[in-house]
Amino acid sequence: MKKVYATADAALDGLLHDGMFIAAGGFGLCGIPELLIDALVRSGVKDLTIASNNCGVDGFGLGKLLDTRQIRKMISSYVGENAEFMRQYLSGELELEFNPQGTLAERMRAGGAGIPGFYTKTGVGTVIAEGKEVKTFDGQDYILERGIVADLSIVKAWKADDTGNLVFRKTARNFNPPAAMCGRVCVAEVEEIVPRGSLDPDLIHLPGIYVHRIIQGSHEKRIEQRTTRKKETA
Amino acid sequence: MKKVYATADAALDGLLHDGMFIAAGGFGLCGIPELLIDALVRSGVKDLTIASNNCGVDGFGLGKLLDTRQIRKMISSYVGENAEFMRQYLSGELELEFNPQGTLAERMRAGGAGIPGFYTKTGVGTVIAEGKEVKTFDGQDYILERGIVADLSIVKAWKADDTGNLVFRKTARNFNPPAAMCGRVCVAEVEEIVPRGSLDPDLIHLPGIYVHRIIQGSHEKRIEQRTTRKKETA
Amino acid sequence: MPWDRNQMAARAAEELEDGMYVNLGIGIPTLVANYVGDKDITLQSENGMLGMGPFPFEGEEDPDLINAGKQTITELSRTSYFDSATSFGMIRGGKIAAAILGAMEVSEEGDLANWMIPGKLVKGMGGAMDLVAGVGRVIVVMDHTNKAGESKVLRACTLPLTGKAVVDRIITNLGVLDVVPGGLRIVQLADGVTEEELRAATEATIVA
Amino acid sequence: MPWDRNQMAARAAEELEDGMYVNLGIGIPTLVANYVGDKDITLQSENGMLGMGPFPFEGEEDPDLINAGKQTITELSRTSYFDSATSFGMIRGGKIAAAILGAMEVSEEGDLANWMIPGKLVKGMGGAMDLVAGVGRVIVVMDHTNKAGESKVLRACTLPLTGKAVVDRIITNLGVLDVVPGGLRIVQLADGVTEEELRAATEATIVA
Repeated sequence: MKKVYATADAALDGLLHDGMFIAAGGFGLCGIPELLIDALVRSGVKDLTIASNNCGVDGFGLGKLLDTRQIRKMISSYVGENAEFMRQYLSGELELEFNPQGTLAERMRAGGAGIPGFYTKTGVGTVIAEGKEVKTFDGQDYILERGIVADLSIVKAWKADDTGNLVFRKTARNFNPPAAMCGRVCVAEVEEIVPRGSLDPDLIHLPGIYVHRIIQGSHEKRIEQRTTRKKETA
Repeated sequence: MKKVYATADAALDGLLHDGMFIAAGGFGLCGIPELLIDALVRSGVKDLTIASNNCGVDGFGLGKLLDTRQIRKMISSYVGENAEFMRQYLSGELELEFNPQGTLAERMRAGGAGIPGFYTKTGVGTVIAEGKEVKTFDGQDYILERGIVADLSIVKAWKADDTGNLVFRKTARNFNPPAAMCGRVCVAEVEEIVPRGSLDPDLIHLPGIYVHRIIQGSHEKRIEQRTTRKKETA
Repeated sequence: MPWDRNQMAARAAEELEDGMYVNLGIGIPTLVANYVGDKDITLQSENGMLGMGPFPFEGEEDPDLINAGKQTITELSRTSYFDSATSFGMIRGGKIAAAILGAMEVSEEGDLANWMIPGKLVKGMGGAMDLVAGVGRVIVVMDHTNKAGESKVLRACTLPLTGKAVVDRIITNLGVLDVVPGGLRIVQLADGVTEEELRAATEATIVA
Repeated sequence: MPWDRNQMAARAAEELEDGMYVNLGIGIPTLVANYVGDKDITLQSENGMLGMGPFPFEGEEDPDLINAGKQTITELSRTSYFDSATSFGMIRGGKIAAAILGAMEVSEEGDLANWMIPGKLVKGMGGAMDLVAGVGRVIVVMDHTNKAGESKVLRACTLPLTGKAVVDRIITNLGVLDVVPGGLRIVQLADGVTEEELRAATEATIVA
């Protein structure tokens, strides 16, 4: 069972259809599946619903799929970095479903774990609760949120072995594991594919069972807010 | 904020009361908090409700707390290794709540993650569903299971740093992370406490936020079913 | 002549396809691992491991490395470890392609009973209820009749259920049956077993 | 004279105790880190990190290491990384002792509005709703009035809520108020601010 593909385009071949639902890893521009997003642009697949915490920035990350009008709907917690997003949203071209960040992460994890619904305090008494079932546990109100199952997950990891075991690096892990879990099919892009047996089995962040196809490539890894401090001089 | 204690008894000091609810890590005799169980025996605390996948064996692990009649109720998925358990259960001295193994693990994880209830297919149409709410999602029935929050969690890890970051080893990880998550207070016993900074931050299995007290000690690590194969001779 | 345990295991192994992640129960299902041949199968142990290897050589047992039957095992180059919540997340979430399990009784509607005999010792369901509810395909391997010669393939189970309408295929010493609308369909007869013999040993409805 | 941003941050830092795990919001709350002194405080960044360190030295920025404000940061010897589901599990599960957040409006019942102004650009709530619902203690740090001089400490919020009855303590340029049954209780006045000044700038009910 060969999971390693030569290119992002090859890895997505046969998996795409208009109107499909994609879950994407990443937070801001950190840990985003850059190469697979580019391949989605090239594929021309359209009317996409994408669950992703953010929608990239103008001209980078998922923002590229806004420029080409391939996205019909976003499920996100924060979209403040993207002027084109706002333009399409305010003009009614783009649908937007806000999810609190933790609710979105848990919805992905739940969908991947066979949990169709769970209760949370997050959003009780706010617009997020509108239209959702409220249940009282031990005297406190909670709302019912649904698990997400996506047609396809696209994620970015640091390293993989050829069985799809993944390791992430620092805060680039973020939404990638839950996004991978909730996909019927998951394609991962990594910086390095290492030989089987070279990852410590105790230290694998996401077991290969969640990962169906893998590509290796080089990543721009753009920094959104470059903040630094000065070295104190003696 | 000092988390490291000298002994298991010291680490449990002030945390115990009769009738309390304890969540314990371990699967069979693998990855069980041996030293903390011994300290519970010495403490004499009684009428305990314990959520643990198993209840040890006669005279070892949680089985020691059966011998001393300190347990009032077990929440477990499998208790077949323990004659004293059966005797107390059949005579009505001990209460038993069977949970499917995955439901038990998820109930612990949910309790720790602020989720008071979740829906699962596991157990639908069986005795496990009796008295539980059934809800239909997308044409399929699911039952509502509750998150667990314990007064105290006791877990076993391989290594810790002094801030409580934990690393587990092989299948001794099992229920330890979810059990740790669901405790209002969590005490961990480890084989080695290492200096802060010597665990790779990317490779910590359970962040120290879940761990309030730590002890280091030596473990018997008894094997329940010693199965081997012969080396083929050339 | 009906199949023996090893022949049943070998037949069950034919159900497995290259690339599958599979969970094998205790008993005959454990033997299936001996018959997967060249196929690239990854075995899950629900206590928190993918890529379960064979028993260790004598003296190389590791108390931190056991399977769901609490037996000492080994790891492989593909192995990964994870906690129990994650493990059952992948089971419940349908990521395991197939489970091969033993049974006390199976019904024509695919109900499975394999965890409890009322009045006898009750050990618990362990992970069996999660497995039958969650995995992609549930294959039961068992003797067709009990020691008293009574059918274990029933119209309705008499024992408490592990899962309702969860079994896809039944492999017994007499042959292979699929759960289909209206009852069970005979897929294959064991070598030398006649359809009449299989029907006679089956209480459940057999269709077409 | 009312407190300035740094004085407000310094006052907020007094809320933090040794051993606490804390989440700091964007704006004035970020400055609180400068005033924790010797206290053993661990900062969470909700994108998946405990033990957030200061900004990197120039040239040492790592694109794989950012905080929830998408700024480049560094790690410490206590740092651990985890995924977003785990991160918000610890937030929702009450493992974070305190969150210090900015606000547009706070009500006397502890309602908080800090994510949306209808008719203006809507950026999203990010992790704010999860934080206010889950953490042990929610401390708001903000100016007492808006640029037009209108009170931001209200009987009822006019903007869409981030959370209902979630705020424990409000620290403004004029002083410190606690949310108690019936309204707000004055805990402290900023240096040189009179109770009358604070009451005049507050629309909410002040009790006792």
